[in-house]
Amino acid sequence: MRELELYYGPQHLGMVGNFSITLQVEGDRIVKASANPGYLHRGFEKLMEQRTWMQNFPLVCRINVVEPDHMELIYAMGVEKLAGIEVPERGKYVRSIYCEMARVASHLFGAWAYANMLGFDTVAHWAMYHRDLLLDMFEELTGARVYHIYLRPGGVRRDFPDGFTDRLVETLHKIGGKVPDYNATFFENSLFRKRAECVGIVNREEALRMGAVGHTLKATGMAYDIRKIEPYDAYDQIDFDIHTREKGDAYSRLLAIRDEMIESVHMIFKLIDKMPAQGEVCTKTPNPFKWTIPAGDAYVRCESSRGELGLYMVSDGGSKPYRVHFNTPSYNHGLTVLEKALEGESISDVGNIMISLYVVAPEIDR
Amino acid sequence: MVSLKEKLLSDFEGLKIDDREADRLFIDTQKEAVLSLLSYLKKAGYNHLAMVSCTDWIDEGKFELVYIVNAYLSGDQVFGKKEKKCIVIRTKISRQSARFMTVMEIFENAEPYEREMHEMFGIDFEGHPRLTPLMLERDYKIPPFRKDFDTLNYVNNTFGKIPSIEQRKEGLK
Amino acid sequence: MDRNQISKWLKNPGKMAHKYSFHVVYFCTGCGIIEIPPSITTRWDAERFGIIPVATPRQANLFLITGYVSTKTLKAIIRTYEQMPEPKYTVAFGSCPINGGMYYDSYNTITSLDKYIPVDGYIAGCMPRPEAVFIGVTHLWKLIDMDKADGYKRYREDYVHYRANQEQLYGQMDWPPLFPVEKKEQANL
Amino acid sequence: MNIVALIVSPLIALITGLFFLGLSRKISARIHWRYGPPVYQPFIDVMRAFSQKSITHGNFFDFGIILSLTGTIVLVLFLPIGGLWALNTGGLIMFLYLMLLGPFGIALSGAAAANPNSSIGISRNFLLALAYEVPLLLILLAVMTDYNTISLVEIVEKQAATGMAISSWRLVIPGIAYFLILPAILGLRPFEITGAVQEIASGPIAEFGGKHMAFYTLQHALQTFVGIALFVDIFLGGGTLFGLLNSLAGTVWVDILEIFIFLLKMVLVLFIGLFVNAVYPRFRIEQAMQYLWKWPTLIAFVGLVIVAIIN
Repeated sequence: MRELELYYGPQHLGMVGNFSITLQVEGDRIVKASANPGYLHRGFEKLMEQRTWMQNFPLVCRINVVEPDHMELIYAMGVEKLAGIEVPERGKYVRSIYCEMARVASHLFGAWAYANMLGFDTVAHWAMYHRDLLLDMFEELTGARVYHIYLRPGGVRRDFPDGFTDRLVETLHKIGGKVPDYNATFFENSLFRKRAECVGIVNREEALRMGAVGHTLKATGMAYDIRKIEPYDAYDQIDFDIHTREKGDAYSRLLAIRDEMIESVHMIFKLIDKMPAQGEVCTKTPNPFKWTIPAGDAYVRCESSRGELGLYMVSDGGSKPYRVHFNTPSYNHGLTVLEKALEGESISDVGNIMISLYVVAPEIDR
Repeated sequence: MVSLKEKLLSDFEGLKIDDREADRLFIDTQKEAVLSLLSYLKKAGYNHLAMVSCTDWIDEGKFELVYIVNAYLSGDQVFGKKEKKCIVIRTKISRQSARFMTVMEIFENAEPYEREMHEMFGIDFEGHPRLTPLMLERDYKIPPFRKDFDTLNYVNNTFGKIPSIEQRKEGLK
Repeated sequence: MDRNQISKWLKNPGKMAHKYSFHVVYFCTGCGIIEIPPSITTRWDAERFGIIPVATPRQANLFLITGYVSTKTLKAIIRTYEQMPEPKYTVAFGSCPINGGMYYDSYNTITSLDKYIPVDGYIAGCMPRPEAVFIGVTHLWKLIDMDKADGYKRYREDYVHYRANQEQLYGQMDWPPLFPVEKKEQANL
Repeated sequence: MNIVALIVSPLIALITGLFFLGLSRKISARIHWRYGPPVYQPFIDVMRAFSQKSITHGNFFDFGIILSLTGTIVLVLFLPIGGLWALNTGGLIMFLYLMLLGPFGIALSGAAAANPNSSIGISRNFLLALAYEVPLLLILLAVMTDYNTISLVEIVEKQAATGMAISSWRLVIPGIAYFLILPAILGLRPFEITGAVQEIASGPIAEFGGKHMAFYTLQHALQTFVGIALFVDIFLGGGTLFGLLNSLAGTVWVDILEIFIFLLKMVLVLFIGLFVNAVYPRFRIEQAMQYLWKWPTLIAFVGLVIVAIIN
């Protein structure tokens, strides 16, 4: 059969984000796939070297548009580590709640993308609607829908408004009440299982070899989660489970995401219950225009909704970072794992596999 | 039980190890030792290469390559309570002849990172199968992440020099 | 909204049909794309006004350039724009396509989009909320009514200059000109 | 009568087909908790597409889409719409062959466009057609054997006398089989494989713009109409409704009312198809073929055997 070169993206309905894959296809089978990122490259790490420590917050959240909050968190953690700032107790809880909200919103976006990819309009619309409800909570808390810039070194920008937690719990109950509906129409739909099961298999050995993190690894039965291994913020104060699946295919990855989402909602409830009622949410930091941070380097990491998110930051003692390097989970998934997972699959499953690996293009390009 | 730091110090020469931080071990090493150090650590359980990074110390005329390895652990697994969770290996190479060995044989997922280093800093990794452009499509005289690359200057000289359509029209008359 | 005024439909059906049948190229050029799913789904439902995303530029007549444009993307944008059949409209999101916005000093994002392709309107905000997108569309309706959404006409007329700008950025382009370009007319600045 | 029917029946088919497209968008929107576009949205889309300049990829590109459209119009002429039919000479077998003309024309166009997505879409289109033609043939054979005729018009007339085919116990099994393949004929999910936008960028029509797109939309509307109308004609008794109109026999009203009832029945079928459409993702092509050759074929075969034994 004739080999054909097919450009999948960047202008393609099945492509979430500005990303492109060059496929060598033989009939309907993919012989070789090579990812072609860079459509969203803005040189963030270079730009951040030219802005002060505080000025970088508006930039850093724009690295990942789907889930900007963990980007803020990792950068704030890096600055805190270099400058030796401690976060007050209540601030830690607020941060954790905020990040778990972001995780739920991000996973709902993922559900939209996945459902949309398989032509599952109904579920896609529901998921996007429920994400919007959560974005409303973000808007109430931070004043913005997508880019919140809520975290800062030493804590958060402002405390929860009055009655916020009640409204948050109400919203989450509203979303959680629809989980049976989602299960019936989406996760346990026999046709959907036919599409997603045994597709894009990444087994444990391969996943470890290729440096997979997050739910790609959790779907192979490995409970690798930074929140457990190296607890930050308030995650060591509460109990939570890490849900794993065994098979490592697209379906297991999706179920791992679903379970993590439900667990996140429970975590928010636990965090709200345990949160100190009073107290500061932010440590005072020096005047941002004159703020210098002692020389040194730090590697910090947290668990974003797609897996381990790391930041290597170097300070030379000045008012600006000397070098910032983000290690984003999509980088590995999109460039190494995706290419391997696509080999031998059918063209119909390119989007399917890509979304199940949760590749977010701006995060790769930075 | 001998700690990892002591083991490393006895097995390798010329290591500078900083273990002040709670969960991190910073190792400064000669560039020759990096590959053997990485495979040693992989055997010791640090089987996940988190990232490869690079810092441009322009005043010293050196590039500092940074390899960060950690261990794949399951949630409740305890990895020798005293051991550090992340190891940061730093090594310096010359800025003029920026070349180094690829570590892909040890950690396969170093591939895109090294490709990016090649593109952004102009470091050649020997033995890397495809050092083709990853992100960028344009040619930059100086690789953009080097400290002597002035972005604002570049922007003004390329994008700023392009006239608007109105200016072009006036130029016609 | 004058979708129900039959007299207008009889007077100028083509224009009215363009107003109420925007088929959008689904091209995630930047971060503004994150607000497109909310605006085409349940909460805001752009399909009320006939706005739906379509798969290929050939079937489309509206191009939403959602945010900053990197040089690599610009190439794809120009190709996509040239593939769209006329009449076609372009709307850019946020401040980044206007003058670079917060990426004013980024070496890989262009600073003004309208040097390379014509833009009919800009929607302010980073990123524009779905409401802002809708307001942008209503403004586009007004522009179409007044015949001021003439980006595609400008592109045809001034193609020499647009092509010259594109070539100045990219050097030799790897696809032929859309409209005939006479070399002697080419102005070099 | 015939001259009128020759003009009126394609017109009815076109208008109702477009309305059905709009209606399906509206209904899906309501299932998605949305308000949805107006039902006349496809008319606006077609007008818009006609007013756009289109890019052609050679003569075959133009010829293919026109062949497809005319083929489908001819198909409509053979189809009794209530009491209205333009040509009653053709039989079901001929109908089956004409049904291939629509996909064939689009395939011709798509092939001329030389877009890799188009060629994948075309191969999927033919595979899918191949997959549903087998059970469809068995179903039609059962019906033809039972009514002892190959003429669509006679089938409808016999149903007018004896009641809907689907209510007779002999034909209920082929009816079920037809219903199972109906989404495949209409291109609804789970069989929305040919023009899967997220996978192959709307497949054969990836290069269609402007007037070509308008012609395609019209063809698609007609195709939808034909797919549903065939079901209504064969199994739901066409425009008859339990002999309710017998009292009006002989007047013009019967003709008009029959058309009306016919369309009503079509809407009903469309609704059920849309609900199926809303709760399923799409198949992969090989899964679709597996499914179509397994259950609908089996059921249709059983139905045919039963009918054959009885006659």
